[in-house]
Amino acid sequence: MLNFIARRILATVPVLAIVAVLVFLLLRLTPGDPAAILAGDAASADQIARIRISLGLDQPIIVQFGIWIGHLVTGDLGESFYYKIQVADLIAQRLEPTLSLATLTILFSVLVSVPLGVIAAWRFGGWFDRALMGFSVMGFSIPVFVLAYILIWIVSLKLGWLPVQGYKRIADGFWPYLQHLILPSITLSVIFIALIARVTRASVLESLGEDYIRTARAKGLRESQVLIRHALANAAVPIVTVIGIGIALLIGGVVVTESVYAIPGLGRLTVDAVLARDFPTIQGVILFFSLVYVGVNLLVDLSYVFLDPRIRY
Amino acid sequence: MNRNIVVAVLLAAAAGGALAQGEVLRVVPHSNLSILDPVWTTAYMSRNHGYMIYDTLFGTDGKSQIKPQMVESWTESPDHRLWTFKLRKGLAFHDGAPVTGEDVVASLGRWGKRDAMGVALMTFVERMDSPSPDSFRIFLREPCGFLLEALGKPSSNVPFIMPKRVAETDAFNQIDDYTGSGPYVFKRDEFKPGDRAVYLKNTKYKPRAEPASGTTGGKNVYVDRVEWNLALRDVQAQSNALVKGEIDIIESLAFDHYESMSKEKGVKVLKPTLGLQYMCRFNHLHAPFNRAEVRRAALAAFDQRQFLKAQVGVDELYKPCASMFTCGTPYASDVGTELQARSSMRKAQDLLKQSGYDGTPVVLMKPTDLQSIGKLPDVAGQLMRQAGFKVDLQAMDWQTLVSRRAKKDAPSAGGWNMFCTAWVAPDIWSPVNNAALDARGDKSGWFGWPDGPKLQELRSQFMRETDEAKKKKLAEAIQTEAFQLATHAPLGEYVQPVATRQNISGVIMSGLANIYWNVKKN
Amino acid sequence: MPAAQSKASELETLSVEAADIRVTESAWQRVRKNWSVRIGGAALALLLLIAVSAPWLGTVDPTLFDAASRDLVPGQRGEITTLDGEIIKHKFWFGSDSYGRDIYSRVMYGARVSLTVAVLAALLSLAFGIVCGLSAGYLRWLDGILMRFMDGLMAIPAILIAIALVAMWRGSLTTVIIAIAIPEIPRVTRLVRSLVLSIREEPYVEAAVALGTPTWKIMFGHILPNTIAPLVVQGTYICAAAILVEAILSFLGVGLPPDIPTWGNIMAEGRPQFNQYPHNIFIPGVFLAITVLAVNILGDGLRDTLDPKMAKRV
Amino acid sequence: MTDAKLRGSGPVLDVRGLTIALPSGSDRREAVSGASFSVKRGEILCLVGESGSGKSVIAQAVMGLLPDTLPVTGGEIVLEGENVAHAGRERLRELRATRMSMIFQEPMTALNPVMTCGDQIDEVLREHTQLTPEQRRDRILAIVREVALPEPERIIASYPHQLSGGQRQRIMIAMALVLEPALLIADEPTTALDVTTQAQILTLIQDLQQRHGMGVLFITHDFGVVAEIAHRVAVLRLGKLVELGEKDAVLKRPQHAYTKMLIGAVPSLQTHGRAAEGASEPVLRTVGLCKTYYDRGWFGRRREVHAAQDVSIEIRRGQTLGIVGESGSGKSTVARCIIRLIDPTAGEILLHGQDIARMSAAELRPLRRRVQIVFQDPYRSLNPRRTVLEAIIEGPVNYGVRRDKAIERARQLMDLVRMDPASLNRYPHQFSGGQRQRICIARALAQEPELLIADEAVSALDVSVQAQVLDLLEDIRNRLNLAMLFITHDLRVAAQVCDYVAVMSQGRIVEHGPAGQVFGAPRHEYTRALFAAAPGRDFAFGSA
Repeated sequence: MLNFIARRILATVPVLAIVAVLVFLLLRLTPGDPAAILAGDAASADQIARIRISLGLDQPIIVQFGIWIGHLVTGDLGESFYYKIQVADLIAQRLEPTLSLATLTILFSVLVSVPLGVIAAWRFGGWFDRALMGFSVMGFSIPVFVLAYILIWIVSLKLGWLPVQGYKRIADGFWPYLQHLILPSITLSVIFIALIARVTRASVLESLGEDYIRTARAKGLRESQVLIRHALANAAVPIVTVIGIGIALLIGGVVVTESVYAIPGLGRLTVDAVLARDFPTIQGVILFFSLVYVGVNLLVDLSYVFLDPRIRY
Repeated sequence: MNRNIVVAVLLAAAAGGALAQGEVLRVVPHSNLSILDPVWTTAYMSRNHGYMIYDTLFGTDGKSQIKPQMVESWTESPDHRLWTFKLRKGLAFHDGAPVTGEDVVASLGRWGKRDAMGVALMTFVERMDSPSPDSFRIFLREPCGFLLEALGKPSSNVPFIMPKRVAETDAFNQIDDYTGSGPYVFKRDEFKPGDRAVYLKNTKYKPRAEPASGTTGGKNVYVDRVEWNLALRDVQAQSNALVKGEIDIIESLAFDHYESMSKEKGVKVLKPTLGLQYMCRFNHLHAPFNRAEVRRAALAAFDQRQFLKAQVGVDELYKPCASMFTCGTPYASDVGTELQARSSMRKAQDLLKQSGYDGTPVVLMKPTDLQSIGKLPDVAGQLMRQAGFKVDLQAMDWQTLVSRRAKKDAPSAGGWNMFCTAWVAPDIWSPVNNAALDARGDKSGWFGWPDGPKLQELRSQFMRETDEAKKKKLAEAIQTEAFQLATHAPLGEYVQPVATRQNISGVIMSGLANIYWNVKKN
Repeated sequence: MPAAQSKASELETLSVEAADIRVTESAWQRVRKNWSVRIGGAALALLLLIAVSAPWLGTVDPTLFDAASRDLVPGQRGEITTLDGEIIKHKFWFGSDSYGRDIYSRVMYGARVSLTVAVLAALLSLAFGIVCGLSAGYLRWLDGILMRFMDGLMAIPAILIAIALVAMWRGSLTTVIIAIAIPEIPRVTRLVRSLVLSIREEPYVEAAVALGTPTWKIMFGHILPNTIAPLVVQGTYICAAAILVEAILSFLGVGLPPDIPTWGNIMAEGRPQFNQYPHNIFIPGVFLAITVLAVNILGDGLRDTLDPKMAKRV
Repeated sequence: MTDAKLRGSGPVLDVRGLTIALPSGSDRREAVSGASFSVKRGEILCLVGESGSGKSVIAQAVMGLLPDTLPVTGGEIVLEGENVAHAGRERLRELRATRMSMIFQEPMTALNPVMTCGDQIDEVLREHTQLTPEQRRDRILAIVREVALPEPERIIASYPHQLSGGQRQRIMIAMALVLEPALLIADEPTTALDVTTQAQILTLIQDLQQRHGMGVLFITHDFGVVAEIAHRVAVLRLGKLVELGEKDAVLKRPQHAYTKMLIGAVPSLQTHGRAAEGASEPVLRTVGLCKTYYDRGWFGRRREVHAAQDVSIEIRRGQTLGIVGESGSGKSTVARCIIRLIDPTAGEILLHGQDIARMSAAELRPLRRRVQIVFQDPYRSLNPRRTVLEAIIEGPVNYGVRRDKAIERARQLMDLVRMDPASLNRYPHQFSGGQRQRICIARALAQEPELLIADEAVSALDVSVQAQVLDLLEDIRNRLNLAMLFITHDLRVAAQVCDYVAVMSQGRIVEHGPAGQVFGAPRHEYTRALFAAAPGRDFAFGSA
């Protein structure tokens, strides 16, 4: 087991290295000059050139890459061109909102979608199943921002139940914190509920077709027991897997949701950094997201051991 | 006993909480604040940040007149070459240290390396010194006609006064000590880039007695804390938040929301007195705009009303103004503006034919992420097409545009022919600081690089002229020559409305800069 | 010998197996009978028709604007000036945006862009994915390197790659399509690779090896054709995702140039005025949702009929 | 009160005129048509039939486990006097495990893989009794001991995958019998097991049945098993009960033509004694063939699995060599090494004296056509997207035969495998399993091989079809003078077709010799055990 964890952690190193190289090349081979942006609208060409030198952008790409990687291995993500503070600090500042949003979303989605999926599988082909599948396809098809606008308009403006925008830190009190997160989380959850409910339904459906379900019924167990202890327990691996995959999707959704609800999270940071050509920040954030993705998938892999005793590493 | 301590702590915490609440002014600025050095960058957000925490020697009042601010009094030698300034009493930095002439000299020195007008001024300055802690002197090589205008410059880059130790930072590196002597203190530990910036009332600040006007007068602070919400950038969300009272001020209300917000209860919409000017800039280095005839044909096609109606749309927020210097300011006039003031498509078509335009497409850059100027290139493109130009409208985000416009390469090699932008009045209202009139060919300070020796000569004379009447005449000549040369196309003026909650009063709507002293929240 | 022959024939007459010949429908017959395929296909066909015939559906040039006709509500009449300076009267069925452009025309023309982006992004990612997946699945020496590379690409959130690519390289149709396709490539590669790995273990592939069939013939003759069904299904899901991503990119302001009529651009343009003129977002939003819905329904139908095993992969 | 009285007398299960409908669009209207039989207390009734005969449907109908798509449309199912054919869900649930239980074919899949065996038995007790946890635990340990599982404590804490196939089936039986039901339905409970394990499980079922006096409905397709265990036999064909009677009567004096055919198709354990030492050179010889799999870990030690060790065999023209062994014995590994689908770790494979064990793919290519193979699973052996014609001509075309010639040859081959050449343009899914296997044989023969490997080629087929294919293979071998390598786990099949037999166990050949000798006088202990376990070995089928 420990052996496996060590091996898996080591295996993430080349993945992250590839991410690092890809991201770096992606950025440095592009047009757009961060120095010109920093200098402001009325800056002269000479001023821009001097800023470029001060940022080290005049060096050959390979040298820039070497310097960056050199810092990276010591855990230094560099300093933001745009904000002039350490990228690591910047990420730390923006982490709480994004983490809160993501956690609440996943929590809410799982709590809602797994029971729905199980019931749909149990009543396969019935009206509930059809309705859920219909909703699920709809959930995949509505752009996140359209949904966000509709929700804001109804819930916040017309009904006045929740704030229209913004984020309150958990340190400012739990209720305001939650109040500001409810709407964004629901917005973001829809696609997840759709996704997880689909997978839950499909995998529960699959395990319902297995022999051990017939055995469980032949034992005279109640349907609820059959569904939860036998069907769902065996369907757990794909469900957990899709939650892991969903993290990647979530990051995409976060970018949009944070934009609409004015949440100062990592998604906004990315968009701002891209628009400002703030290379160190973009590199740092993408690397961070990749790390999260890889880490979550590692956890998912490890969770298999607990979900399915047949899996041993 | 323990319980008592707990209670005491709780009480203290509650009190602290209440204290922190205080009177908080929640502002949504027009953009993101990233750079905290207002001398290093020309970005307006950095300038506004500067006004919060720094004080200035002179200021510009609501009537565009230069008025002393930190300066108590000053004298000018008869040959106009020695200027002696005396500082007001009681000026102090946030750390308690008094503001001295040394600080001023260092601050002006750094500013003189960065700001276009500052650089121009420094060509006149022989040296500066501080004979006593409360005074400083400027020695000039020859008389200079815009010394006070430069020192009282209301917009980027403003000569803010910093402590000497900070001002000694290399002009090309950013400062990292934000000690000023202005009406607010920057709360550095609460600054979250892209999220919020926080300013606390500087309780030790001694305002002038005069009423606040423009960037001058008494900088009285009536709130305890100003919070800039940097995260709220979706304009619909901004308006929603203001309607729901989640914020107090929207610094830059979208034109599209002007009418609906004016009708909204609990909200009021303010219009500044001075407007901004739209302009389209030609690249003089490359065909087809390397020839004045072609540029003039484009000028003739540009009917300002079309731009203004499309971009602003609300009648009461815009007005055409053919002058290169903001209408309503001292040097504005209509001398030499006929080509644009009486634009006509027919004339444009004729001019273009006469010019022998060979059909070279015009690479017109359009910013996709700036609401305030995004529609200008579309209008320009449509008008130029109607006049007979071939137009290659290329959309890109503002940052790409900004880096691309710095390139002198041919349009086919990643360069450009034309872009549009907007200027606040104080940045263009004088022939000295109007960057678009710098006509030193490819040495020009601003993008487009017009080559106009005659224009350059006139500007040089203007800078040396100290007589106001003669300066006006020179400004007229400069404007005539600029239109002849067709350096750029002014596209008319608009005002940027500000929306506040009903309970907000005292917002200074000069149009010079966004400033937050004098604001009351009831 | 005759004894054996007669014994065999006797066996055959009695054998149950004679009745066991299941005349299964072909995949195509099943596909045509499937209601999801029919509904999704019909809706898509209609949208395709709209896209193709946009100029003849009472539209005007979708980039033309007239400040005099700004912010009209649906059904209102207004004017539009053409490039020749001619002023035409026009009824704005879906209203106009803040430029004074006809939203109806933009939505109709927008179908072209959305569908083009969807189909080309899907084809592009499938093409690359198939090449990479086949290579990784069959050439073991390449597998390690290629899949690590794909893992790396997959670890970068798709939308971030797309945003970065489009923002950096300027939003042309090509950039947007590439930016949407690239993050999908690792997924297709993985799918193809796993299919190849399982199919190459199938007895019929082993039989082909035993028959002396060269590797390339096995790859293209036996393995590739059997990956088509899952790939078609995957392709539809990429289409759906591509349409949404295109809209999201436009919405974030890093998509196609705003004057190009795409549904995402129309919505992005309407974004500042959602409260007053919600139709600017709703109308293209509904078209977008219907299109994605149709593609998804079609994909589900294809999955159920062509590749039942894929249901669990989702 | 009445319950108890009813239980005292009469059959445990009485099925009268049971009819179960099939969904419309199926190949027949009813899955079961008017089947009537009964299971008495203390009796084992074997329900025999080929696939699709409806025997499992009957079993599930009794348990009330049929899906809604297969409704009982007629007849009665009387369990201890109570008609349960239309009983409510709750009543059925109460009856299950308490009065009737069922065990299934595949103990791996029939047990929940993510629950310990003890918990799975415990569920039955929790659901149907009010026992305390301690009492339940005692009951579990007792029943686990009764099904003769070693270390009951460890076993109940284990997950199914940690047990062997036989142990898992014992757990299933323990679970079924923990509440002492009156009726046990065993649906092919030994089909997935190796022959030695099968014998043990059959003995166990017989023991328990006698001890508890239950009625057992035993479903199987294997007449060997029937001969071993049944008291009475019922034969099903296409949903109709065609014959019902005492074991000896049915097996020895079958009345219905179908029963006769089935019993006649059961291969005999008697070898045909044709093994004469051929003078010809062997077509293929292996010398010390080894295949070892390595489990590579980054840090961990290397684990080695010896799939085949030191295998030396030889096959001559006109002869069939059988490799017999239980699952995991390495018999298929040998076949796959010979045809070079996998690379042997050591040893030689001599094809006409030429060592092909380490040849490169390019060197091997010209030789490939000489050795061909037929696989076990007829449904996966043909590319679903290619017509039969394309499948058959693929090989010849690879070796430069002109397409029209190859098509001509394909027609002849279809004749040879007794199929209609007109069906060449059809796709595999349009054929039955037996027909597909014939097509596979034709495809192999198209290469005009010298050696044909049949890797469990008839194992997936019903007994009557199996007989046809075996017959065909024998016929072809004789006509074309082929060498044949026949891999099978089925001793009866091996006895029928092989001239020589090699018995494999744990990767090694433990006994090797002429079929008559190996079957008649096995020398190795393992071989003897294997033969002893063969079900119905003492029973002479169709001898009457």
